[in-house]
Amino acid sequence: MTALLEISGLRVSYPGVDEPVEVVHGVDLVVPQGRKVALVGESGSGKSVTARSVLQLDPDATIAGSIRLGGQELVGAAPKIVRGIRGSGAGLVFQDPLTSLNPVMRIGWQIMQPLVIRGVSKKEARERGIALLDRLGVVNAAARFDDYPHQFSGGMRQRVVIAIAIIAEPALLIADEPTTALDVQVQAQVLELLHEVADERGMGVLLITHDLAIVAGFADDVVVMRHGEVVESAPVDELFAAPKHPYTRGLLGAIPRLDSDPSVRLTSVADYVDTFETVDDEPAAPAAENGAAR
Amino acid sequence: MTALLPARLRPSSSPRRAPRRRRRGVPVAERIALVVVVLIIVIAIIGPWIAPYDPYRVDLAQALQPPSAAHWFGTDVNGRDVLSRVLVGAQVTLSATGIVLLITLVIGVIVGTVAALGGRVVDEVLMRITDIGLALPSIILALGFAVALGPGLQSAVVAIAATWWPGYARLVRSIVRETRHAEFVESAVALGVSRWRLVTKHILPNSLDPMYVQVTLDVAAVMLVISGLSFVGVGAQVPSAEWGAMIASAADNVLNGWWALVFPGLAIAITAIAFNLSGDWLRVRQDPTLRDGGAR
Amino acid sequence: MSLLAVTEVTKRFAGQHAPAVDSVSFTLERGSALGLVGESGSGKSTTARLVAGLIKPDAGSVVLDGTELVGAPRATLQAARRELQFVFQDPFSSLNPRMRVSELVGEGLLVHGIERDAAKRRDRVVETLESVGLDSSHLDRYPRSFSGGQRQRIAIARAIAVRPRVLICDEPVSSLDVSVQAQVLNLLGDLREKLDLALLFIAHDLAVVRYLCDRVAVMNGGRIVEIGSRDQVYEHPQDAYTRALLDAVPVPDPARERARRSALAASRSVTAPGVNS
Amino acid sequence: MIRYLAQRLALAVVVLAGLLVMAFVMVQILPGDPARAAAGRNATAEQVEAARVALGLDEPVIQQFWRFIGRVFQGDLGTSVFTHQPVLQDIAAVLPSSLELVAAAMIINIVVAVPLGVFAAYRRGRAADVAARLLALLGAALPVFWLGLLLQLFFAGTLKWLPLYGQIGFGMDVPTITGATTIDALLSGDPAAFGSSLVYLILPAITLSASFIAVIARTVRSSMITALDSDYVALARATGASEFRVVVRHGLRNALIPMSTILGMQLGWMLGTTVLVESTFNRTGIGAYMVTAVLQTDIYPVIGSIIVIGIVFIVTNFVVDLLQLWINPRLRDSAWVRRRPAAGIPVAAQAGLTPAGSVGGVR
Repeated sequence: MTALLEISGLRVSYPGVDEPVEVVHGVDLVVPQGRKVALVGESGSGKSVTARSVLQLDPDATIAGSIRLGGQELVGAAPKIVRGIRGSGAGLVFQDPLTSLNPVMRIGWQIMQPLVIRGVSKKEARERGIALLDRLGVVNAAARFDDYPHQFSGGMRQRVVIAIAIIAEPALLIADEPTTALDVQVQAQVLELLHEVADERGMGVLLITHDLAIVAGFADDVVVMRHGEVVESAPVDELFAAPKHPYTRGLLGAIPRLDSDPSVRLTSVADYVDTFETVDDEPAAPAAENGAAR
Repeated sequence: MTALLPARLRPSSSPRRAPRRRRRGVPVAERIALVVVVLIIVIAIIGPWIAPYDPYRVDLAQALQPPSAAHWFGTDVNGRDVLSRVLVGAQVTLSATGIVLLITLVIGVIVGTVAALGGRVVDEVLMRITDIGLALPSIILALGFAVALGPGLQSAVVAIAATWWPGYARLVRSIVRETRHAEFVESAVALGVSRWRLVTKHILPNSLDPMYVQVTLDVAAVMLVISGLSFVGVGAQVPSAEWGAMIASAADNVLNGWWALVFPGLAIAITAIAFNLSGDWLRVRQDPTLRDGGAR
Repeated sequence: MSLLAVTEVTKRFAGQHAPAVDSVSFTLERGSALGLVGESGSGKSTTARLVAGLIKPDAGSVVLDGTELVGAPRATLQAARRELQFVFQDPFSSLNPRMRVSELVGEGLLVHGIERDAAKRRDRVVETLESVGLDSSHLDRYPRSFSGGQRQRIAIARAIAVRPRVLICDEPVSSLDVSVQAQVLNLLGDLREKLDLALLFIAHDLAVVRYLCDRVAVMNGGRIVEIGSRDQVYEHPQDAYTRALLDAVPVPDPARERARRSALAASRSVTAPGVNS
Repeated sequence: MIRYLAQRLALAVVVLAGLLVMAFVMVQILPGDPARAAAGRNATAEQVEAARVALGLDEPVIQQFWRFIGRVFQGDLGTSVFTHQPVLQDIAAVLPSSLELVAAAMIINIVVAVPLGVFAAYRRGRAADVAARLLALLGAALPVFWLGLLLQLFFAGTLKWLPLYGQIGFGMDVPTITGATTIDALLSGDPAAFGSSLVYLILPAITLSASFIAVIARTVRSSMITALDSDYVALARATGASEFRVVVRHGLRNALIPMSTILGMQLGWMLGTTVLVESTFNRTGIGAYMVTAVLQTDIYPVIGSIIVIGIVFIVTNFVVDLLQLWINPRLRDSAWVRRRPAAGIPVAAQAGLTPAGSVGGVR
């Protein structure tokens, strides 16, 4: 198994008030060819920042360390190289299908775009777009190809977003909370679809999520992040059967599940590790002062 | 306690660009602007006492003197000291502006609140009235009022106030409507809070902040209309030291008495810039996404 | 007699074809917890607001402890609000940003004339804060200096300060992180027991409802499609929609999920591609 | 789509009706006696009375109002006491010159403001952004007429590059065909006159556009920033689209929606601001015509001008509403329009804090 994506010692920082603030502190992560890796963490864990730094989409971010995609080093690479891998090296699916489509552009145009900018003829791009949309379960794909995003439901929009992400046949798909905004039934459909499409095309998947339950059915490997660091990474069965890190144990114990005894009290992460609830707008010092979560 | 960090990592966990220009406290330009605003208000109050000459005394022998030690801003075509007139004019221009904004604010808040909290019919009627007010530039409507009331600063003030309030009513209405549907207001209703307490304690305090900003920003806009009306001869009349009227009387001598034109205009421009910058600063400060810690 | 009886409540919003809530009926017993689950747009939040009197229903009746609330005079409704309190989904927008914690939590005591004396009111506020895991050091702070979990505790304190008998919670944990969510769920369970509270708990997460509630109502398209005890609904769902919903819920257990996927794939190969919505 | 159109049309009609009511009320509250004014200074009491009956002033107010409306729809806006011409005829003679000025200013406005706004958004916090902010600040603060005079002082007085004021060079004359000097010069096939009239148009047009540029630049900047920060732009980038494609096809296309609304309103406001600019530059036009009329207490030209400018405003904004249909596909979906909470309010007013005051120029 060769590594498709190899992140090592990744540090990401943003310009702060006085000095840059580091939000990802040396993350190591590997996505092998054709495998599905879940990057799990709560808000503020840096999981999204880590995933996005692969495509270097945030011009404000300062990235250090190493990100190799298919052997190609991306940190410090020329903008042209980075742009070259966007779409065809790695595709991206966002959390909110309502905001990730351009409201004034026809969805067909948006699906074709990755191909058209790579020199594929419009006719062929259109055919491939319709075929892909059809494959993704959009009924009457040819007729709906020229619709606008607001004419689609949330679940359908997310399929369109997936089509945009994979039409240029990337080797890696980065899915950033792809189902968080969806209802549970649609979530199941979309996850299943991602699963199938990834297997068909032999794509590696990096799934970013806060939901350990969907990880169980989707991922081969799991990486758990907290406060910008990786606390544990293991194959999925191992992680769920015998979580090593107390934080992971805390997370697992905090999830209400359909197959557990409801009279057993949920545990909380705080029962396992020292926590303070991060306070928005007031990190460091005030958070300590507020540290009253129990 | 300013921190960009958590804001970009918040719920969607998609890093958004945080506004770049954020520093501790008040930025330099805005700090200067606040000082200038205070200075201008002080001048508007004590102007007549610090003016070196009688701003209205005509002395044709002294006409169109360039700036000098005796007359820092020179003299106008009637030999009046421009500096004295600018100082006294501050009072004329700013008090007229203040009166317009006060009337506007009162009408706007009342109409806007009634429209937002009253029934659908009330809302519809009031808003259609404001539509008409907004469909025409103030200065055009003000000309209409001026022809009805006769030229003069008072009629200019009445005219502008009469045409300016719809914008405020619109603003108040939209903010109050938004606040009314905020979850904390619903929460107060669910708690059993009385209607009066709901409006005075929950809705209005959370609605009026943008109004202060708007008033600050509008000082410049209203001042420009007043001086514009005076400039074309519809507002303040001849001997008045209103800044726009001063520019009007200097306009015929653009080429041989620039100072009589430049200084009152600078007074308008500086006042407008200072108020606008202060307003911008207020706006940034009250924007909840930008607001820093610290209870008020 | 039930503490709260909702009968045939219907609400259609202007400009919409179908009613948002369509003849919904249920009862809530003293000290019990009823979960109202459904997907977005199922009408569950509207139902909660109708029961709380925040929206007026087009038809139907809501009887709280023998008193009809629909069409009741203001004073009756006002009195009922002391018994029936509400916790909102988003603790970032449901607390007035200009009020201190002491005012927020004490407001109910003030407006219902329960504790007119300021010092005594303050004591009650502190007592309530302590019951939700906060303390008197938080009294003079504004909501913005608290985290999401803490704010939701404040919102709960605000609601229970007047000692209501019914607490309506509209998705109270859906905007919180998993670890904080567990704490708030446990807090609600504890309070229910301690204060003999009846809970009407609205959620989209079936597992959360299962953890907290002893009875469950499943909503779809404005109607209750199935209602019953926890075991009944979760173990032996009668309605097809309920079953589909339950099937879609992921479980944090890799082996089970794999089994479910292969079962799904088997059934998929027989029938046409899934629902398109 | 039908719903949207009906909504916008209804709004336009309501505003027009309100405008007419207001104009009528203004005539009613005017001091002095229109009958006496019509009869002339030295008229006898009988003559005044006759004029009153002739003007219908003895009838009830409601009846007078309907007569007023009827006259307006027949194009009768009254007669100017001073020019002794029907007001509509006067306005028809001067309006094209104003429109010519407004068109020139609008071109400058768009050509300068749009690129500036785009650059300011793209290079946030850097030179282009600072320039845009500075321009916005000055645009909102410099009195239009003062700016005009300063430009005269500098470009005509000191540098002597451009003429001080007027419509066309001394000694040149073009026949009045449309009333807009540049077009008349072009129509009469006189290139020298055309060049001269263009040169005379430069300073007034710059002056008129100054305060409007700032607003458009700011609008474009803020909607571009919203677009550039959005997920769909991130997604476009993530598919490997070039920066140009991202900025222009994704960003600018979305920025057009608020921009077109504000440009539409600005056209009306610019026509209003000609009051100040035409006075400063001694040009003919509806602004100058109004000022003269006000100073002579000549009622009907003022009211007539208000009606005409109001109609221009209403028509422009309706056209912009139609244009929005093309730019914003969501408006073609009646369900979406219905769901949109405040469909009756111009997008500009919904966009931010500032209501119409942010449109620029002198309100």
